[in-house]
Amino acid sequence: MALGPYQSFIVTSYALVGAVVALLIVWIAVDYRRQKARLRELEASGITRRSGRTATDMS
Amino acid sequence: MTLIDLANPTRFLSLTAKVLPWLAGATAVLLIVGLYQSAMAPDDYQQGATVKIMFIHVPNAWLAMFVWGIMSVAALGTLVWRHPLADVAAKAAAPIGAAFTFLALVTGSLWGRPMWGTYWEWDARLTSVLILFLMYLGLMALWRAVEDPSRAARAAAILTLVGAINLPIIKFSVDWWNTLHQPASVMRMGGSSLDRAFLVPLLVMAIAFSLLFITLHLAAMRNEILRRRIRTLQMMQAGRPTV
Amino acid sequence: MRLVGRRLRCVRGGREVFSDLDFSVLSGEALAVTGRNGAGKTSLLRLIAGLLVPAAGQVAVEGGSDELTTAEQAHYLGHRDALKPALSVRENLSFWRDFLGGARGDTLPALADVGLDHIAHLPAAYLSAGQRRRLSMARLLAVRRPIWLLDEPTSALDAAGQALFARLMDDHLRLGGLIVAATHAPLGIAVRDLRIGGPA
Amino acid sequence: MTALTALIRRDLHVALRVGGGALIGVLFFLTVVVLMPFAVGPDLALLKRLGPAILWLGALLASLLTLDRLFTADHDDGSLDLIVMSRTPLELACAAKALAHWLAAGVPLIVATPVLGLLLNLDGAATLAVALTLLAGTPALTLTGMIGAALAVTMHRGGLLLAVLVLPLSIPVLIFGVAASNAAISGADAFGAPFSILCALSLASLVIGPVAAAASLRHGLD
Repeated sequence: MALGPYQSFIVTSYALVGAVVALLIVWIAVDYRRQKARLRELEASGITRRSGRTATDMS
Repeated sequence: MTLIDLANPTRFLSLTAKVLPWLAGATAVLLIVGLYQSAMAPDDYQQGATVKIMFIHVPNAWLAMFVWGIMSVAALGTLVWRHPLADVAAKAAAPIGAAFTFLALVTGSLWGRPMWGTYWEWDARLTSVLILFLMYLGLMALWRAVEDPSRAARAAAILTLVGAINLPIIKFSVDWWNTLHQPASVMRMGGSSLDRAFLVPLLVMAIAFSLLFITLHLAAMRNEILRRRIRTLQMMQAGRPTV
Repeated sequence: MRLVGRRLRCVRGGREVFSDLDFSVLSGEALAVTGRNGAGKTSLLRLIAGLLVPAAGQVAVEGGSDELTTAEQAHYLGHRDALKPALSVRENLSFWRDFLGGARGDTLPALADVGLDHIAHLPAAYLSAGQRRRLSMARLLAVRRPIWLLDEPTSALDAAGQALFARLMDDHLRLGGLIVAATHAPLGIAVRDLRIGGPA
Repeated sequence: MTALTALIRRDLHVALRVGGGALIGVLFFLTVVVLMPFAVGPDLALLKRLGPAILWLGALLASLLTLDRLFTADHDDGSLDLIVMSRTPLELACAAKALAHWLAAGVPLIVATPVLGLLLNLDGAATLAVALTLLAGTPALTLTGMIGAALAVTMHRGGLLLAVLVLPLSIPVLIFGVAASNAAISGADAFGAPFSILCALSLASLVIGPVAAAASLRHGLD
């Protein structure tokens, strides 16, 4: 695949989009783990929601 | 599963848990197909290979506006219907929308450099997208500035709606402002005049990016719901009698 | 050591708040400054803390450190809690401990003394007024200073909090500290009264 | 030293956490610079010529905007009383607060400069020159602005009064900052002379700023 004289521009834009999207995914995944861990910590210390269900309960 | 059911954050979480893997998978498949097709697409007779930037630029630009639209609907949900998930949706969408807007600007500028000979032109379309980007950042700053999310939600909702009304105005005023000084740069790729060889990969990429947004948005909403639960639990913890 | 004020005169906003005020507090002694609103209780504390300059007279510490000013040997617990809502309970306390030159080490014991150790990691924004006051009190424990200047120290505290604070003040006095407190309510410890501004 | 590092760390934490204003300054900077072409027109040649001036003005206004809360926040929650009373010299505490403010609010402006340089059609060397002058000059803005912030506390008036007090003080910084950037761009004049003066201004304000701020805090408390 020949990209012509402006190859670097094309490659840079694709790489940048890839990088930013990857960053978004990583951020959201890390955030999810952190929130989960903190919820578990809170539950371990005996705090529950008023409804009596556990906060990590997904069902 | 109706909208009423979705109002319950716990139901929403369980639905998200079921749907997310499928969405992520579909996004990945479509992205791969889209990237393959973009790579195989022929060169444009005028732009050469740089036309390939279009396949990622246009979906990002489309999402930049689409996400603001989603946030506007969510803002209505906050202000009018008081839907409990509306401000969660609005807050979670803002950073993702800002990222897509940023990418639209950068890929546009990388496309513009070989085509127009400059990275940046104070052209109507570019300028209004830049202002959109600034508005995203302002909205994120607003969310960050107020510690209590339900109070921040109303302010952010109003700002989002004003921004939604303002965007076309900005677009037109910028058009008017700029044409006084210099002719607007013509985007050669008009949607309708596009050749099938470009149109198909572009559409696939657009759908793939939209799916990507929905996946990220649902995941970010889930994080936000958990964050609020933690906040409530911590407040309860603080309120327990000290021994 | 002894904290003395001689012929103090305080003028604020062109109005004389009090004049010719004398007092003296010994180690192990607590002075309760009483008087009607506007009599200058807070002003007196701020004069001692060096936050206000007296129009006449002086405040001195006898038998304390020669190199340090009165303010530098004192803790001031004012109306405002000097807490940052964005920082956690523990971060707030360890900042003041480091900034005021307290001994390095865990801040948890001091938090436990005021009954906040179970929420050490929470942002101070989540605390109630009484809890914020308790956190400010922890500052007095984390850094040792002989002189405690307390402005309405028990105002936001519940009965348990007041009893706790009385115990802490008692400990401080027994270790040779001295206390000057502006107050309306009884502090729960043996005090000497200093009434300013005439009868209420 | 522990006391000062603790103060710097606290101020940085407060600025960067939820509710902190560190990034608002950058956002303001971006917005001001983006507004400029609407006022002067999208003529790239003109923007290129005005670029350093626009960037400097934007940085000046942005650093002013965030300086407002430098002492008032501590005054409002009572921290300032304890800082004044402490064994740490107030001058050093002021300098530490200025450093923390510069790290949280000044450095992001410098980081944002290359992007804005692109928008204003400045080439790489010119953008670098502006960023360099901002790096040398923004400490002076923070440190002189701090005097105004301290005065604003003692007068119980923030915001606009601060602007009125501080803007005239920043004129020399503005002159030499823009002069140095323009010299680097045109290449006609020597870059060194105005740049050295800019650095000298920052160093001088490093001495004057904390001393003046501490003095006005000490005399103005009540």
